[in-house]
Amino acid sequence: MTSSHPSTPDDALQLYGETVSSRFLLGTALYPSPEVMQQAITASGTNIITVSLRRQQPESDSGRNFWNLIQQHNVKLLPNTAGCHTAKEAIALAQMSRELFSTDWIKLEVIGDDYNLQPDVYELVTAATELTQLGFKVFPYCTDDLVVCQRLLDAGCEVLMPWGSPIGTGQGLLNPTALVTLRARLTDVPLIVDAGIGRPSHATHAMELGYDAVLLNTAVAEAHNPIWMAKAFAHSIEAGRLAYLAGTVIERTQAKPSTPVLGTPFWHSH
Amino acid sequence: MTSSHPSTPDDALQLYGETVSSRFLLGTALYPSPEVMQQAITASGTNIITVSLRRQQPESDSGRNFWNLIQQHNVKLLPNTAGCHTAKEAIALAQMSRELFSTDWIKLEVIGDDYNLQPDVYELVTAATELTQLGFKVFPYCTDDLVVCQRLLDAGCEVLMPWGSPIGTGQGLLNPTALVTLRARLTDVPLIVDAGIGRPSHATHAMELGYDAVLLNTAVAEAHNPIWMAKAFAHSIEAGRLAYLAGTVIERTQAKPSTPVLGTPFWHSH
Amino acid sequence: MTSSHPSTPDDALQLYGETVSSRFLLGTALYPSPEVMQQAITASGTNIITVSLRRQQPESDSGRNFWNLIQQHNVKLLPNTAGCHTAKEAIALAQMSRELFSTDWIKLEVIGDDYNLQPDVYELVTAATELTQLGFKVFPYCTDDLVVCQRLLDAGCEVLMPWGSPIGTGQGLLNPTALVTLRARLTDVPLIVDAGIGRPSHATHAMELGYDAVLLNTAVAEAHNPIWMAKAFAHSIEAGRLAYLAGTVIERTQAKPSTPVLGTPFWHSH
Amino acid sequence: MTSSHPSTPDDALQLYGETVSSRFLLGTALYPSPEVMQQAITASGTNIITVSLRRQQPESDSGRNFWNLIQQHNVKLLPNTAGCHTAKEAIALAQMSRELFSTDWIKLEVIGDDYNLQPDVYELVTAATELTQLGFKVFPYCTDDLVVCQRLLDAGCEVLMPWGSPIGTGQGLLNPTALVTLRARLTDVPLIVDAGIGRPSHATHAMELGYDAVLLNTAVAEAHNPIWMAKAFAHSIEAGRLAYLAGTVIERTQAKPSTPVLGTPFWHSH
Amino acid sequence: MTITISLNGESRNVAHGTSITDLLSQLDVDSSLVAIAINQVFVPRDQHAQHIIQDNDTIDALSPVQGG
Amino acid sequence: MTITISLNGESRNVAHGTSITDLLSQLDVDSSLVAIAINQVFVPRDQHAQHIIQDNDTIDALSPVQGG
Amino acid sequence: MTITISLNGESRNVAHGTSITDLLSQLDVDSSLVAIAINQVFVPRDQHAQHIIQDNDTIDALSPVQGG
Amino acid sequence: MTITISLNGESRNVAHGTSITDLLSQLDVDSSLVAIAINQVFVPRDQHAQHIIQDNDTIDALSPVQGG
Repeated sequence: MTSSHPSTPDDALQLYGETVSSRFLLGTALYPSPEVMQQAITASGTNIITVSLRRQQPESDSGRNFWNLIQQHNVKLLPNTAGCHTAKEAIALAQMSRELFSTDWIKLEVIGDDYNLQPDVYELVTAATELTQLGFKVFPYCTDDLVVCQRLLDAGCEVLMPWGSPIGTGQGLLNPTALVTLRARLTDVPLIVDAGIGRPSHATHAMELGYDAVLLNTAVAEAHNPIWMAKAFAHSIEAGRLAYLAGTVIERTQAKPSTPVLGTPFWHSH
Repeated sequence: MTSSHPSTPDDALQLYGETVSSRFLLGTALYPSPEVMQQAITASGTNIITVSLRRQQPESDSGRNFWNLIQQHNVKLLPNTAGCHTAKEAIALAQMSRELFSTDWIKLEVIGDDYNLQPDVYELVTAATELTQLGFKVFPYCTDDLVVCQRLLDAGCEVLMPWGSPIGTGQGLLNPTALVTLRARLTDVPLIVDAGIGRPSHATHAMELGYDAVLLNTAVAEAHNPIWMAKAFAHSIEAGRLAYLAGTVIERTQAKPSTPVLGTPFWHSH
Repeated sequence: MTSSHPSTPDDALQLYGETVSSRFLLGTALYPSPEVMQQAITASGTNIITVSLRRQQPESDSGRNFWNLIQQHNVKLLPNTAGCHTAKEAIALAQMSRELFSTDWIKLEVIGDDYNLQPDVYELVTAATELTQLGFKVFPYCTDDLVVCQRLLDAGCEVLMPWGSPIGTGQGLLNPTALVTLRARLTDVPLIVDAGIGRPSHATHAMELGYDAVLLNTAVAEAHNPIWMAKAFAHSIEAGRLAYLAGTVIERTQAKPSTPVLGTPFWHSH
Repeated sequence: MTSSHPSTPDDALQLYGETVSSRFLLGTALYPSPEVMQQAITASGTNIITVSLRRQQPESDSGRNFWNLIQQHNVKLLPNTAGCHTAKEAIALAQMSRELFSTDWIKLEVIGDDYNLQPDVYELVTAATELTQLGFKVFPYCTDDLVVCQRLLDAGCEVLMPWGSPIGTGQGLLNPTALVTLRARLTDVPLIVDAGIGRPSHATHAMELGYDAVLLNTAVAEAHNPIWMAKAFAHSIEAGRLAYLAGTVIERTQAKPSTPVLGTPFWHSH
Repeated sequence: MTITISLNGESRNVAHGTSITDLLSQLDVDSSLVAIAINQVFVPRDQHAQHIIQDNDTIDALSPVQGG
Repeated sequence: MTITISLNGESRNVAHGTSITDLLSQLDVDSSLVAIAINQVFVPRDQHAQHIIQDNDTIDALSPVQGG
Repeated sequence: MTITISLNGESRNVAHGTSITDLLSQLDVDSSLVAIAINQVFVPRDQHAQHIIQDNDTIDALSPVQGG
Repeated sequence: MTITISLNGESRNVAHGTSITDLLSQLDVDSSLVAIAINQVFVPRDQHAQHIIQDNDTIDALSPVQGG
């Protein structure tokens, strides 16, 4: 490199033709209060937040208060299909989300197991195929299975969101080798690690591997101080991205001095 | 927490009575050019850089050029004793450094093995004891051995710098459990991970464990783009520090939904 | 426990109604010579070896020599469908194997990617469903995806063979957490780790997690001394099985003396 | 290799000139009963058991019962200095052990911290030096620090016993990289992993790395069934040793078929 | 004459011939923030007025909430 | 008159009306150790005599080998 | 006239001029399974008869136990 | 008359009675950026003028460099 290189890379992410500057997608659930949620969104610098639909509760206001809060942020909405177990359910919920949130983006979750909350890779592909045909821009929450990912691309997905570990566990990247394989084989599609990130170092690691972005919620919302944690993750994701662009050194098994060896003092004495 | 909490913590580090705002200590060796070194120092935001002494080479200018370059940065110098194998050598080199660099700070390296460049924990304690008596403020490069660390504190050290892995290997934290033990037992002494950090996620991890700062050189200087990498590490260290202060969530083995379960649509159908 | 407990547990494995005493399934490929293969089979103590079908090569003898060799061992044959990429291919190959090897056991491989040789979980379920209907006893080579495994059980499989890591890589168990989940959720079905085992400690680990058996080939056949390595794996699998039955101690983070503390000599001196 | 190679290697271990056939050293503490201890010793196949000295308790019989029990096994005794915190204490206790147990073998423990029960590497070297001069054959319980190990060799030790993790924690090998370095650099000295082994796979791993033997106690004595667990560890240690001798395959990152690719059926179809 | 439907998982009687629009007006909701599926099939807002609810219909009326 | 088939991936001409049994007898193989699929469909041994090979058939004739 | 010693951590009075052998005979122990250190210095068995215990001596009398 | 010293690892003859200051002036160096140890013992700058180099002295003359 030469000194004419810019001190900061020009590096925007395209998702279905939209350009986003932040590589941190943030969930809106589980915060101790709406105020903290809003401060965390601001602190995170995110351009994209996830939202959902639920049955009206008697005490609720049809979500008006939540709706008003999120309008105050200049962010794109990514509605999810959390809680759906079949393609049919997910498709209906996606359509309802499109109507209410006025976006054709959909985070497609089709859960196959209520204990580990993992995707059902069969229903997922079915739903992704149909939703794409219905004009949706599908962000599928998927596993790290390369063949599954290829089927999702065949179904028309232009973004993939493999899990790091089960939702809400904070275990980080349980199988980095599988994630490395995905990245190596799917060089042109944006890959977002979704679910399981617990600490900023997990996010940094994912980004160092070449992942394009990170989506998380619990790790921020349930931190003791969600606002500082949102900022922590923002830094961690930026760190990992810059490291990927800067070209990380290769691990060695043999130590190697950093201080010059030439001219070492007292050298005759050994 | 309440919304009156500041959005950024007030959080400075004291090292031998000096307050530093950056928790990133950066080495000055191995850069592709002096210009890149200077840009990396600037990009890192560091307050402390490490330097050394070597025998004059015929073609050198007594280090005048290097000396001038580092004067341009508003940073504290931390001279090292790299290459010393005995307490006697290290003590002599520390004194020479104090004279030339006009600082009583010394990064004390006493190498016990030329292949893994690890500290000699016997000579190290001897040197630390004598240097403290000579008025030095010793930053010992040490192992993660709790008993060794306690001896160094007994010797008068007020900062400890355990390794993550051997110098220049970039292997990160080889024994996080030992580092956790050090942190848990030595609650009041600044602990800086020195050596072996290869990627920003390693630095984030160290800071998440409660380490106070990180010192590294090779991972920045030998990156493809050292300037971006310096910035990457700055973010990663800030990320880990904020996460430590913000209170990381606990890992679970059981998945847990982030989106509310109450009011899940289509629920009757299962 | 009391001293009347047997010094060795009574512990046989049932696979599709057949009782096997060895929990080590061994492949027959890649050995330096047929003699070494035979000695390795003997040294392993296996009851089950895997075999395959291939197009006749001009120089071959229709596999007569290989056929004769394997008849000399008192082992069950488990033919595989290695190399098949579709359910259709795998079904045809399974039927050909049944005719030639006179067994309705089939190790069902349907490869979804030629680089990582992973299962295609879609074609796999299709093939397993049809083969079960055709009367086969299917041993599916599958991933560690719980939902996929449940579909295979729904398809009629009574044994599952999740991978540890990609075939021939020797990387061991890349995602132990996923394997633990499978074992915890599928308590009654024999689970065999197939593929990726590189060292005996990997096999011991799998068995400690409660896996019922291990299938491998490369790690033995390509060892410098396959015969000793076959014996090494036999011991490692027995070790892990016994440990599972004996009830492994729980990891502690705090040290705990083994030698009695009561009556420690010189105690007054501290 | 050729088929004339023996099916089992000729492989005995020399410790201070004594030949032992088992590479499993077993502790005698913490068993649910003396009978179980005896059965576990038998099941383990060990040639060496560790013992200790403690102040007489009023209700004890001067250790007569324990003494009689261990005489029934054809094993060598390795007395330890558990609980000693200084060289002086350890030296006195070693001498008392030599008198009572009639052996100049001593497992030298000098504890530097009561919480992690780690060695005090300073007192340890002092004690090892003096005990060697007093004619003892010292088996030092040490850390994985190469420089410390070299000092112990300089002190006259002919066997080293680095820890895997803190005593009684069962965490296994916390720093395999350090253990690999020790083995690579100290090629001629018997190395025994002592402390922290929790599961047979840990022991197999240590032996695969080229360690000569394993010493443990808690993992057997506190297993639900210590007798089966003793046998499990015996197998695991044999497995790891055989694997080391047999030459483990190298890990690959790329999958590689075991079944021959030549002659793959249906090949035209892709 | 009434029919019985399931609304958000709870049984409810409504008059025969009730449209979705009618139903929403009977509820104390902000219909601009409610989306409707009947028997797990989405019914777009512009069909709410014409769409007549049938006996035994299972209706989900959903509104925005926080999500992960 | 001949037809063209693919046998184990290689093109080959055989007489019109050739059965699988005929084909195997033309090859220097131990037919007891060969299994047959035509166009990726298994043909059991007891049908080899009657099964007449068609023009453009793709035939796999497989034998036992080592496997993993 | 007596002196005060510490035996295995407990204070005890013994007669002036008591040897180790004397002390062990006063205790109900199997002296063949007891080793002695005084003030953290080992005293071999063959010196037990001559070695006279001094006022304020700290004595450890140890016996075999299980160990890890 | 000369003595022989080792300067930064290389053998060198200097005149009997040479001080450190003398030596540095003979070299083409910026003495403000050079620190001196003789036989692995530091000699502070304010002693350079008085300190007379002895036969067989081993001298390290060090200057600032980059370090890790």
